[in-house]
Amino acid sequence: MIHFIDVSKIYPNGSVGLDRVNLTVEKGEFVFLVGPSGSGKSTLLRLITREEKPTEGKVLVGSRNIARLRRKEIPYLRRRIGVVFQDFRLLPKLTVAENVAFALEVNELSRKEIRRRVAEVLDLVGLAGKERACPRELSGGEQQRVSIARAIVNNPLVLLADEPTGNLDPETSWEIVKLLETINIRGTTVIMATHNETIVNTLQRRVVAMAEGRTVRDEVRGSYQQ
Amino acid sequence: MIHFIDVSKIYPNGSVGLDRVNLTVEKGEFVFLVGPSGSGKSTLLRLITREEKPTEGKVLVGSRNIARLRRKEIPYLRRRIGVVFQDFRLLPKLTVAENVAFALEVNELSRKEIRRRVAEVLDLVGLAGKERACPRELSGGEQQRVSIARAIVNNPLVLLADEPTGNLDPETSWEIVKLLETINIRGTTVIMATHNETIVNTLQRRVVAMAEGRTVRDEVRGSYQQ
Amino acid sequence: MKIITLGKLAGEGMANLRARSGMGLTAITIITLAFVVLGLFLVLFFNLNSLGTSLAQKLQLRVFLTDGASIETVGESLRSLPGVEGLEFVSKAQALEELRKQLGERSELLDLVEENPLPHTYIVRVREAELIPGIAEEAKTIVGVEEVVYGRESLGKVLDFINTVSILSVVGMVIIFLATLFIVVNTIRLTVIARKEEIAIRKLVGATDAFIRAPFVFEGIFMGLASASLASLLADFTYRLVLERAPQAIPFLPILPREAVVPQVTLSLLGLGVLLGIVGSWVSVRKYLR
Amino acid sequence: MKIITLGKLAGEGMANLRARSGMGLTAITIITLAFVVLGLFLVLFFNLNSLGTSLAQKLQLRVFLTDGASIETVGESLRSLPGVEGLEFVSKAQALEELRKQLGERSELLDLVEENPLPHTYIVRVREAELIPGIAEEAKTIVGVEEVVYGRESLGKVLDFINTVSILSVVGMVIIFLATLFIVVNTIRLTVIARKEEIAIRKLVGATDAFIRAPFVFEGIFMGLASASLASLLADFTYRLVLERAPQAIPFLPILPREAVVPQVTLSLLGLGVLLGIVGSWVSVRKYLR
Ligand SMILES: Nc1ncnc2c1ncn2[C@@H]1O[C@H](COP(=O)(O)OP(=O)(O)OP(=O)(O)O)[C@@H](O)[C@H]1O
Ligand SMILES: Nc1ncnc2c1ncn2[C@@H]1O[C@H](COP(=O)(O)OP(=O)(O)OP(=O)(O)O)[C@@H](O)[C@H]1O
Ligand SMILES: [Mg+2]
Ligand SMILES: [Mg+2]
Repeated sequence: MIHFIDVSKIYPNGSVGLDRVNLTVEKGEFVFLVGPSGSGKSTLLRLITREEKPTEGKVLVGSRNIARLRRKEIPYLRRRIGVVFQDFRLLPKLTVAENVAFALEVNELSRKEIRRRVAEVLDLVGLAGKERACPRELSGGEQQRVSIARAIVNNPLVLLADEPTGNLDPETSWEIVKLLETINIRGTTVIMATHNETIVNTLQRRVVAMAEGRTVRDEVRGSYQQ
Repeated sequence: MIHFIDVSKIYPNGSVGLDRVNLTVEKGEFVFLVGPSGSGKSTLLRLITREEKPTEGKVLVGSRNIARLRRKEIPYLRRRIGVVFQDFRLLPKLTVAENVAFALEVNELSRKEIRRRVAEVLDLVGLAGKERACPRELSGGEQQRVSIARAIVNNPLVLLADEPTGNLDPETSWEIVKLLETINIRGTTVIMATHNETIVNTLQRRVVAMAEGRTVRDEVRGSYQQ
Repeated sequence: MKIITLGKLAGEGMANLRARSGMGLTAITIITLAFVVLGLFLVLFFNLNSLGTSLAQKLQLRVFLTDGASIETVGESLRSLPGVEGLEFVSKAQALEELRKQLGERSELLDLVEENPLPHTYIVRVREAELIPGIAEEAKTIVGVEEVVYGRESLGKVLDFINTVSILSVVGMVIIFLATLFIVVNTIRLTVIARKEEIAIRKLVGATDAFIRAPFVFEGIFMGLASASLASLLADFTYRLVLERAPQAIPFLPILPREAVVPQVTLSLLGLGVLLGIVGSWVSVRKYLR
Repeated sequence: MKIITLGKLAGEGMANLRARSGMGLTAITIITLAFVVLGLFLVLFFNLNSLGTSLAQKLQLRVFLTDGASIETVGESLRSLPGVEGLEFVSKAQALEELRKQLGERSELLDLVEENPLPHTYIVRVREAELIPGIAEEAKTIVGVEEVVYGRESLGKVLDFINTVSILSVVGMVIIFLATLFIVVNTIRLTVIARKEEIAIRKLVGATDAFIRAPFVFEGIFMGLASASLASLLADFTYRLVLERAPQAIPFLPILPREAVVPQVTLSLLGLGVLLGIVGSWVSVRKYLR
């Protein structure tokens, strides 16, 4: 479903983000992206959302080469991709429900439809009852759940998570990863970049290891270290 | 050297940052601050730098109650405290040397003195030779070293580190913690808030555990979990 | 985009303005004031234009006839000169009457005069100010014409001056428009920066450019319209103040009545306000979209 | 703070301005233009003031004597009236001469007059415009006075009008000053926001408020001074343009020479520029220091 074909990304300042990467992720997979700092994990994810354009090569999402996407088409690509970040990126002035509804508004759904879907997805991530709370009033783990809810409320094909547990204590980190697994089991492809050794080693999922912009290891039931 | 006496911090929106905390850190100690997200670790550190004022209680640094500090005196307090963050907080447009010199300029030292001290401290953190590089061109670990260099270049009494390894891979995290240990051995008090179980358990230093704004555990040779 | 969404985004623009109300209000106040000055420049401009036209219409030559010349023949000749629009005949008697009026109290002086010393006169209306000197020259060559008199350079200089002030007032208007545009851009840019995070998240969840831009465009339009409306009222008020005093104070300068100026100014300001809002917000958001 | 540090921080302010040069230049351009308008308002204001003063000085009554009245006695009586500053005597003959001048070409008319019909006249200078009607009434009661004539209300109305325009021009200046202040504040605020991170880090490593504020204050002062200098040149140029045309075009309005206006305007603008820079930067940084 996602194919990187000979993709290189050189940033304008000359630093190498990706160096001839080839990678295929099929529908329904759960992939850990690991590697030292600066190895290109975030760059790889940013190419999928077309936050960056590859310098060379093709990035296929579905069957389209999104390197060739016109500006106008980008929003419609992004509605099919959910993204979760280490720092949650919630809007502090909106409530939990509003933060999630935010992602639906751009689709111009009816109020009723929005309310139904938000309730459904908050229930899924275990935040039913916290609709009216503000991000400030929530623990880090709860905030990350909100941001996951926002990412999946549009029923995306794929969920990208860039170090979603970097700001969380080990226990909370586990809860989040379990939630991602649940979402994966319901059919969404998940790609998660992480430094968390314990989680990667325990979960025994596909691991793609990167170093200096290249994929250096790809194991179906991998661990953090070689 | 640092004393928290019955300190409470309630934020304007009503959330409890600290709840009657009593804590003493002596000169030359190395303290890990652990606890789940929202337990008050960052709040505690922010009270030491007077980024926040306690709602109740006394915070002594040296022998002064800094809760009573006048606005004008705050800069002079801060020059005696070094701070390191998870996200490095380097200025992207300045070189490594300039980022470190930045902290000396506010002291109005001579150019020569500044150059001497910057060189000295970059040598200490193992970045000799990278003076002219820009943060972008450095790995995450190297960037964190720069920010540590900036924090210690003023010879502070105490170095505060708020999850300094949250963005780093395990290997790099270790390098950073080793560096903090080196700095500690040279006489600087170090307080580090962290979620990294492996590091806390391996290093066997004093551990202060927090939960819901209180200190719930204080062990001289502690580990992450009870 | 659906109407309901558009309504929602307009509401958001309004909310933005209210949220940063300190700045929003300051901006509106200052744009209003700037618009008042702009409006007064417009008023000045309209007045100068009408003044110029009316002065130009008054351009006239006075042709004095020699005693005993044939009034009709000279009239024919004058009428046939190119550029002449019309003639008015003033007889010796009428001319004396005019002088009597001009002298006012001291006209008794004229009673002492035995014979009317004034000549028959033709007042010649001319199409354009530039033609006057040429026509005067030609008129002088007509048999029966004693002398030709006109405002010479002085009128031309007045027109010149009116022109200069007109141009300056247009320049003034452009300057003020640019300044207000800059204020709108910077005010909205501050809102944009304050909502940078939100814009980034919006983009991430798949909002189109139009969707992201709309609240800011509405904010700009609100700002422009509010300022323009207030400014129109203030400009009207100021103009009335001037109108009350000017006619007696400077009777030699005709001033346009309110009805001939205020509606145009109001419409112009409202139009400019909307334009300002749209252009200003477009410019300030653009950078954060690409 | 050490001089060398101050120099460094000034350099930083300059660098800020250059770094965001697109905006810095736009801001300077617009402030310059606004200052030109401000300068022209100042020029207008100075001119109106001088015009008002010179008109007030020309306030005068004309007292006509009956034929055969004692010139000296009437003079004494007039001089003793409160509010009278001085007298000037115009004899019958001088009055006729004056009239002759006024009539110009047609003064031959007067040659037909057998006897000089004009009266002896006293021109009375008065301390304040308000006193004129009272003095006129009293003068009429003096034996030997035939009639008293003065500009009646018309002069008062001119002064009223000048006053109104003066006030409007001051209001205009205040508006423009506020607008430029707002532009400076917003421009610097954008720099401040762009350097928010840096300010936060500076605070963290122990920079004093003055140290953090200095570059922005310098940036503001540079902006103000640059704009004021350019604007002074442009205002001077514009004033010369007006001076070249105005005297012939509107000879009835005296206009101040360049030397009497331009230096004051330049100094005022430079002063305002610095003030603007300081106040503007102070306001825009304050929030981020708190
Ligand atoms: N916007 C950018 N401009 C220039 N260079 C960049 C940019 N973003 C990343 N880079 C460079 O590209 C390389 C890959 O960076 P990337 O952020 O993808 O690594 P990463 O694996 O996500 O690292 P981390 O674990 O620290 O998040 C690095 O050398 C980095 O310096
Ligand atoms: N600026 C603030 N305003 C209001 N509430 C705040 C603020 N900062 C922190 N809090 C609240 O204070 C409590 C303690 O937060 P703090 O950031 O100190 O926790 P922490 O232990 O550092 O958590 P983490 O591990 O997520 O960094 C939390 O409930 C948090 O919501
Ligand atoms: Mg990354
Ligand atoms: Mg924290």
